[in-house]
Amino acid sequence: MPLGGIIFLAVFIAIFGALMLFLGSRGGTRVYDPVKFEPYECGVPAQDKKDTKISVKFYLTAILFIIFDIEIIFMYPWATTFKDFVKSGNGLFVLISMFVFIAIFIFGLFWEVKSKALEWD
Amino acid sequence: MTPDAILFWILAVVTVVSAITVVLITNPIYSALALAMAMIGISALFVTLNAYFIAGVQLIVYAGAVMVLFVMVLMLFDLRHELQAFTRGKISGAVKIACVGMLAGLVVGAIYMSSSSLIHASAAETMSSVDATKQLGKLLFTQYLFGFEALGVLLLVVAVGCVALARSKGGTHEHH
Amino acid sequence: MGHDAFQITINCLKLVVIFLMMVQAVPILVWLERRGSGFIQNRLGPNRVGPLGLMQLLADAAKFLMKEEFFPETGVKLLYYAAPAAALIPGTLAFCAIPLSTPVHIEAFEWLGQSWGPYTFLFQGFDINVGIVYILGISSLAAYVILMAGWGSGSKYSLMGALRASAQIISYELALGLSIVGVILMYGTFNLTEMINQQQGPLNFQFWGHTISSTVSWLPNWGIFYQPLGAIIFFAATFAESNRLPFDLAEGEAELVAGFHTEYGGFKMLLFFIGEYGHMMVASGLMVAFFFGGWSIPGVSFDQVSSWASGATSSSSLASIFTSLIFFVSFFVKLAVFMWIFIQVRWTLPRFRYDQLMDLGWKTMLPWALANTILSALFIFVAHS
Amino acid sequence: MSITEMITDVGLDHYLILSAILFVTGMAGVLLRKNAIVLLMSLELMLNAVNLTFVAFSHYGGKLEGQVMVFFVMTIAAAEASVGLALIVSIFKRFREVNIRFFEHLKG
Repeated sequence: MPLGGIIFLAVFIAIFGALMLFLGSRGGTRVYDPVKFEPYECGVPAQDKKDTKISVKFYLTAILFIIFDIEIIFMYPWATTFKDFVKSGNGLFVLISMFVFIAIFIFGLFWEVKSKALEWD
Repeated sequence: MTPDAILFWILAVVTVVSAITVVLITNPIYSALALAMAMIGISALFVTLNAYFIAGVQLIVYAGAVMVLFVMVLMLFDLRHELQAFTRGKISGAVKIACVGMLAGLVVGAIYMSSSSLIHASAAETMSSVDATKQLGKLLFTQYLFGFEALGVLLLVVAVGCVALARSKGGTHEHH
Repeated sequence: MGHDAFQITINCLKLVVIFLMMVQAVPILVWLERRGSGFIQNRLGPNRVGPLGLMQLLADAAKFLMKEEFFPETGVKLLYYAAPAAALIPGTLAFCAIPLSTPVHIEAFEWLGQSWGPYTFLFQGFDINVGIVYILGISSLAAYVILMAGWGSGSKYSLMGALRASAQIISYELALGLSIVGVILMYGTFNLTEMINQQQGPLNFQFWGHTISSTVSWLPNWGIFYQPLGAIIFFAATFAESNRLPFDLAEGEAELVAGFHTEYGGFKMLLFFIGEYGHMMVASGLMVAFFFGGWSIPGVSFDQVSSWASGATSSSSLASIFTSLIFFVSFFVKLAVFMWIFIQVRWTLPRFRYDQLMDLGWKTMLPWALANTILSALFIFVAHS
Repeated sequence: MSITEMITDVGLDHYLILSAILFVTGMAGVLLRKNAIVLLMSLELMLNAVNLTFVAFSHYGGKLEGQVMVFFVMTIAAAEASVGLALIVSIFKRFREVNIRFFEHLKG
């Protein structure tokens, strides 16, 4: 089972990264300057504005991504078994049922494009 | 103690701790990250049950897609700390916790009572994972074909609905 | 399980070695990138420190070590430090699932007064039956590192860069995932080792009950000949996945300073840097495994190499190791070619605008990947029935 | 069954109890939290707990139907999450808040 190896490697890399961070934090001179610890604003004093504007496009992209991602995942088991289905003579049935699914997918994509949900500017 | 048992206990502890963190921590961003950790833990638990394909799908769909959406929305909202994270009222809160505790006791009790009648298959019976993935595909395209196509339609409807919701100006009474 | 101490130790050691190999490859790649970009832009690049400027890498490491520790006061400490520490995990875990060479067979031997049974060690981190799904799943976790860094820095450039980067990564993941469907259709498996085994030998395939062998027998049986469109879409999508030019909108310096790592410096910055190169290596490795025959050498079969190796060495264990190393060199050369293409493209194409980038992902590559899927399915249906 | 056996022999019961704990945790989150996004997250946790049960039964029963069901549940869960978040973002745009007490304003 590769799971043990995966967990081992993940923990190892996390420790390695923490060690690198520790090493990096040891070196270097330390000169205190309050301006240094402000977030980068190209040298201009930071204007503290707390009202973040919600940009619809980011989360709409993420939502549409989830939906299409699942449709693509549904194609994976079909893709692995399609050759076996064709060899056993059921190919046409599976091909058509998948094409119905892909047609729904294409319709959805087409609708998103038409309704300008996929416009970024 | 077999390696499988050690892995199970590690993963179980990680998953349960992350799940409890989701509920108890007041900053919703940490909640979302803890939930992502719980999803990864559950995915690893699927691997211990030899459901490799489902584990991968869990990683892609839940840990990869759904939780990224949550984290993105939370970061857009910029809710650093909630003033009131939990429901008001000590008595109603206590009643709710008691209900949850009773449900937990009920479920665990039921599992404990019926554990003798639950299936105890030996490891030899389970098929190899290569076959399992192909079998899964075959099952999906023969017996469960209707459900599969219906889900395609459902996803289309959800996509349309989400776009419509995102377009709405956020009010019910304004007329344009 | 059937594992004993020796086997577990070797497997863990192997994982660490692959990880260190990835980390060590980065300075060399950085040097190659700098010298290469100098060559492309008709200038010299780093050439002062050591021969050909090769010592520049060590000088850079020393410089990174001397940087002042820094934490922006508006940041979130936990996320700010967790992000670079976790930056290497997705790339490395994905790379370990790619087979690098043929398995090594070790015969039974005596050591420390004990007999150690015959072993087979895979020349890869771990063999996973659903390799592709695993790699896609692990690399989709990379978005967290970026979001954590962007949020933890507490700077608006960081946050904007992180949101852009994650929106871009997830948009191109669709085209990436869909271009792989054609590959899976063709090989009928998720397992990368099986895919590479199917690509051995000269070009031949079945069409309508006839086996069509190529008239040019030197042409290898590589996936690129079956899935040219899929290969192009896949490779283009991996550029966006690893945030490289022409898709490095996340750190478009004219508008977002440095993107999600604006507030990072020193070793923290270096870890993100290594992570980016790690993603490039995963992309190149997958490209080689899917479309360019993995570790195979065109025109030379496995038996030829292994018989030559057993003639040249005394024991069969040594011969097996020797064979694996030869095929590993073949894999590495192919990997290097794709890494060079990454560098070449960076200095050839201009950066896209954000809306052009998203349009390309959603309205061009996604439909083409769908068309590729449909065509592949029709082809397989016609060819095998 | 002694304590050591309970720790070393991991079987179906262990997975079921683990998933029960996860389900109950998610339910506590739904009942106790006021942030609508955290409510949704707790709901996802409950669905995942059910998925774990499906896979555990599928493994120990030697049948694959459980995994097909997990596939379906995941799809439904993702659909629910995306619609739920779209709703929450709409509400946030109106009230600048995602606390569930604002849902009371939704009537008429």
